[in-house]
Amino acid sequence: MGHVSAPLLAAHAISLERGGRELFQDLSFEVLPGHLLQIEGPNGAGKTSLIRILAGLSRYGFDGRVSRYTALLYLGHQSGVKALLTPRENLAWHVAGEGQYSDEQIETALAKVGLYGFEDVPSHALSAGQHRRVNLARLYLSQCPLWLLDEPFTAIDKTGVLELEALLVRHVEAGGAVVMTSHQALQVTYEVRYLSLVEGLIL
Amino acid sequence: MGHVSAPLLAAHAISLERGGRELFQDLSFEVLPGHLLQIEGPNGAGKTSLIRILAGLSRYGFDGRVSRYTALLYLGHQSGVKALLTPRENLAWHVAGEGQYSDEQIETALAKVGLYGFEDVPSHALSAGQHRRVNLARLYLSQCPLWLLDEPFTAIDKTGVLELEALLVRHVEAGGAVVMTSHQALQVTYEVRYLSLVEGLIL
Amino acid sequence: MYFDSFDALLTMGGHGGFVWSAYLITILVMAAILIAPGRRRKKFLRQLAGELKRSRGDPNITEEEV
Amino acid sequence: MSPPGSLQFCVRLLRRQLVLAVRRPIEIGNPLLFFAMVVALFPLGLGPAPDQLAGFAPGILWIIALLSNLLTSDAVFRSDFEDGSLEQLLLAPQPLFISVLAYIGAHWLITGLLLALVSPVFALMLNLPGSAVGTLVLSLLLGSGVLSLVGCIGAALTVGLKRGGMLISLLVLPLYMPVLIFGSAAVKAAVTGAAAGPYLAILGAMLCLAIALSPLAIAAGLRISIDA
Amino acid sequence: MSPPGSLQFCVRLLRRQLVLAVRRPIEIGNPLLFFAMVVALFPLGLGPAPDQLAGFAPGILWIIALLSNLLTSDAVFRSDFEDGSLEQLLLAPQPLFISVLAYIGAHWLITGLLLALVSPVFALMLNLPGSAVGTLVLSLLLGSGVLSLVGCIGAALTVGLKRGGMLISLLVLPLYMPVLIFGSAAVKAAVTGAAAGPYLAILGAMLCLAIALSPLAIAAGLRISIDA
Amino acid sequence: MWSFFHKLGSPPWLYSISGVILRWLLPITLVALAVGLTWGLLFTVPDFRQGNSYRIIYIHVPAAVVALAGYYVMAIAGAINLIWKMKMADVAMKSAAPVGAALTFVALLTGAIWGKPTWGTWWVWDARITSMLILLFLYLGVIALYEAFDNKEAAGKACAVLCLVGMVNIPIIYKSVDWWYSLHQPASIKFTGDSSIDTSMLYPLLLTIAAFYALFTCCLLMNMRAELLQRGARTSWVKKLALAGKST
Ligand code: HEM
Ligand SMILES: Nc1ncnc2c1ncn2[C@@H]1O[C@H](COP(=O)(O)OP(=O)(O)OP(=O)(O)O)[C@@H](O)[C@H]1O
Ligand SMILES: Nc1ncnc2c1ncn2[C@@H]1O[C@H](COP(=O)(O)OP(=O)(O)OP(=O)(O)O)[C@@H](O)[C@H]1O
Ligand SMILES: [Mg+2]
Ligand SMILES: [Mg+2]
Repeated sequence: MGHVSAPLLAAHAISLERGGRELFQDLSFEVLPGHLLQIEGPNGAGKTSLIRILAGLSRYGFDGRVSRYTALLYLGHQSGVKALLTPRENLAWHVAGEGQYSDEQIETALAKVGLYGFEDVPSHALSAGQHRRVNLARLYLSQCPLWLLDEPFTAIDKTGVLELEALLVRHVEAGGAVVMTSHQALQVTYEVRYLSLVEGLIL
Repeated sequence: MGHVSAPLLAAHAISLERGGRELFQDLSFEVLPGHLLQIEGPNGAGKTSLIRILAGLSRYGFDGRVSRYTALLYLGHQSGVKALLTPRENLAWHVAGEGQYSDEQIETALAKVGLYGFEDVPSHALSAGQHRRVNLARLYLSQCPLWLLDEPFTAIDKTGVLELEALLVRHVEAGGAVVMTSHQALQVTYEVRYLSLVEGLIL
Repeated sequence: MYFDSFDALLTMGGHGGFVWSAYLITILVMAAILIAPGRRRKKFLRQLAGELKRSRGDPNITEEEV
Repeated sequence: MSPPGSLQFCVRLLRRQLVLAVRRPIEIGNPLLFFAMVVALFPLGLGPAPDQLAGFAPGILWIIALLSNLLTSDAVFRSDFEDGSLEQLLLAPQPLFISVLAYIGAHWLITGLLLALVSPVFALMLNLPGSAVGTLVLSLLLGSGVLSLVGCIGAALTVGLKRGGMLISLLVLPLYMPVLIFGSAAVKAAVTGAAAGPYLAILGAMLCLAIALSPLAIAAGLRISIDA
Repeated sequence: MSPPGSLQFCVRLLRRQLVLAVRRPIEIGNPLLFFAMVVALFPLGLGPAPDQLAGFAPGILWIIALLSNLLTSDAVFRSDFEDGSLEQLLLAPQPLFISVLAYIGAHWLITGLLLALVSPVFALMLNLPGSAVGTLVLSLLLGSGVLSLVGCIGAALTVGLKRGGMLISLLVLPLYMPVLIFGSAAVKAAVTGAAAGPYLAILGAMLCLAIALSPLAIAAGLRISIDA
Repeated sequence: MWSFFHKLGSPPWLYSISGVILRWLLPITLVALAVGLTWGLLFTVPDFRQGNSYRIIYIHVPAAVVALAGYYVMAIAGAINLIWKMKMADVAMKSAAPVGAALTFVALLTGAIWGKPTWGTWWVWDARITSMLILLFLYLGVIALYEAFDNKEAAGKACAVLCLVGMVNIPIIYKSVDWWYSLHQPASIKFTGDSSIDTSMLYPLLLTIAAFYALFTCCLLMNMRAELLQRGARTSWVKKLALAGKST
């Protein structure tokens, strides 16, 4: 309580208008270590737009300011998995910017997302969910304290969702932070913070 | 009971092997009017492959035979929504093969999937869920008795899922049939049949 | 003036067609680039005024309320 | 409600393709600009001597028309394949080999026809004698039809390949060559004052053959590509 | 674990690009095949007189090299943009203007370098005198570097556009023209026995300028395209 | 000084000041154009070798000169947009492109028309003509790129990058084409003007060049005004203006 940890990310008065509609206005918040923040809202509320602004991928067209204090990991709607590379090669490249990982580390991470035996299959021969899992394997290796995840559960089966939720909780318990969107409620015992974007939406 | 209605679709001893793994073997079943069939299985079980075989999009590389007795509507992982066309134009084209629909009918269908006010926005300016909804609007217009839906709930928000479920039930109650895949359990009061593809899967 | 007759002015010693068409095209293009932006601006203002009045439902709106 | 006839469906598809093209005017202007710029490349590469250029103008113009047809034909089915529209077309009750005529027609209208209509300007820039311009336009009109039909076969066969890239050029260029030979021969004949009629007649015959056969090949190619 | 240095990262990226290219051998073979087939088109279109062709061989070879560079440069960033890999590259801690060197390098290796190495074969097909072949290879080596660097600027600016189509050709062809002029002039000088050195020196100077400036433009272009 | 820059960034101020400038500049431009063109067309002595076709110079050269200058204006505005993130520079760049392209087109067309009586052909691959054609492509490239983006802010940045690259290239293109032509074409066709130009021909030419510069400025400002309004469609000053019903 007495100790206030430094924020990993801070949004200052962000407003966004797209296609003539105010999506959100004067949004200010901080993401501290240990936060598990779920951005909520119906389709078209502006969740993806907000998370791209937070990640720094959108730099024009909004008002306000975002301060990032740490390295972040962003997983978006698109998976970034190259069809011609195998899961092993894909994952090795995904984490290449962060450090040099050994082949065992890569294999372990792939096994953790249920791709044991698929390490060397070209990725275009994977199912939709397996494709997505290659991407998620990155979470098992990443050193980034802050994760920005846009609908990470898409196409993942039930056991996969449970495992992923457990991973998110482990990450925030270890002092990391997660900002995510999802249309499914999280089934975790950790305290989830919500950021609702429903206001201002005319659907 | 005494009355046996004619099947809309029948699969005769279908077996499929992909990438050296038996996905399913000797699968035989019939889809009758009133059936709401959910194909279940973890990621990579072969749901998408099966549904494409049923639709007639995959014609080689499997054993067995599929008999189709009626017009069918297939919605796959990809949406078929053209980024440069508006939802109105997209939907009008999607149903163009079935008949000539009036502009009001198109508008009503779009309104039913929550796209009221977005009829004339180019589709690339829609969110992921709205994009998907353009596609789903087709279900409100279609005259096809048999629907084959591959993960129709992807990217759809909670209320959207409820509405879609209600639509599916209305369709089967009116004598249609639905074969679908989803990783979420259906929350309907109608009798759902399950086809589980878990067997033979080494995940 | 250099030319002593109207006819000489038109024919310009056989080069009249070239010279006059060059000048004509140039003047047309200049007129186009001079007129287009003004029209675009006025059309936009008219459209916006119409939209604003429609959304207020009051044709006699004063400037203070904007 | 009964499904529309295949011809009516084809017309709607054609309209959709043209709307898509018009939404990006750049798509329409592009083959023309490409043509203009490649026309400018030749004097830069070969030297600006006007009489030499004039001798080569028929060949150069036809080669560029062929290239710009080739380069645009790769995209005919690609975006529809990638976003799933093509699957839906296959499942539609209307026969596929009629529907594909709409794709070919749209492609021809925005590359072949347009190019043929503006080609006189480029012909003047390369000092082609004015007397040959009519034949040039006519030969391009007929020939580009064949090119579009043949190009779409290549496009249908390669659309399912991840980054098939320029594979299509390998498939269709050999088939383009007869068109090039007769097309440029017609223009050359007109330049030298010989009769261009026979060459144009051959181009016309090729067009008839292509119209009869290629829709079937394209439809088969699309079914295979979707399945792969 | 500390992030790898930007140079090391760039080398890994280069390796990845090359692996991707090798997975589709057709991608590598393609510029060559395109080159070969267009070389074959010219005698067909222009008429096969050998002495005339020889005079035009430098220009023709350079024009084709330029076109095949142009056609492949459109794809440099496209697939990475479409599947989200480019977003990840932007978020990586390594500076983007160094990482893009890997894309350019891979593109040059599989189009520019390969084409330069096999160009003697095509030169012989067009009756280019043997004494000019060395200069041809050298001028292609230097010039194609500039072409790749400039082409990638166009690719970066247009990658985010839905079916920007051939817009890239409009953007970069004007910038390609000086390279074409000096490249073909060098070969022509070698054919006539004049000194090709000065032309090659100018190409070298252009290459230096392009290496210094274009990574910055490409990085800026990519950031803009991701945002749009 | 700083307050001036600050004001430059304010759309309403720019809108009103440009209105004031235009009220003076536009009539002056029109008068200068009318005087210069009639002078050239009716009152000068014809060239002793080319005869009356020489009169095309009074539109051809000013259009060519201003079109070239227009590209630099555009590129500098682009640089300001990229470096200082000034939105007004973006507006200026976008507004300059169509004007420059139109003038380039005029230069090409009048040149082609001039070529027919002088050289006997509509088109030759002369160095200046070729580089002017390339300039037209550069302009069209900027316009097309701008139109192809949906997000206009991104479009402005992308075009700014393109303009800068083009600006580096223009001297290179010009020099290389010039050199290329002199290599191929040893002085068989030569502009008459390089040598000496009679003062009676020079004065109207200088006047039309000045008038074309003024014309460019006017068109630029008017385009900018239209653009300012469209970009500020949701701001109160534009709404006020729309409701006031005045269009000045
Ligand atoms: C399409 C054809 C043509 C184009 C694009 C063109 C382009 C240009 C350009 C860009 C300039 C300005 C050069 C500078 O200020 O450095 C210029 C100047 C000039 N042009 Fe043309 N030109 C064309 C045809 C002609 C023809 C046919 C003639 C006359 C026979 C001609 C005569 C001149 C003269 C006399 C000047 C001014 C003299 C000078 O500054 O050197 N041009 N032209
Ligand atoms: N083109 C292909 N070549 C070889 N194997 C393939 C190909 N496509 C899919 N497979 C394999 O077939 C299996 C089934 O794939 P399918 O897409 O049908 O799964 P799914 O049940 O739909 O999974 P998900 O829930 O992830 O969508 C997967 O294990 C995959 O590896
Ligand atoms: N490129 C664009 N141009 C204009 N408007 C856009 C653009 N992209 C998105 N929008 C609009 O912005 C709004 C928010 O989109 P966003 O993708 O952020 O929604 P979301 O909350 O992620 O929705 P979903 O749950 O469907 O993924 C939508 O209403 C959409 O119409
Ligand atoms: Mg979203
Ligand atoms: Mg699936």
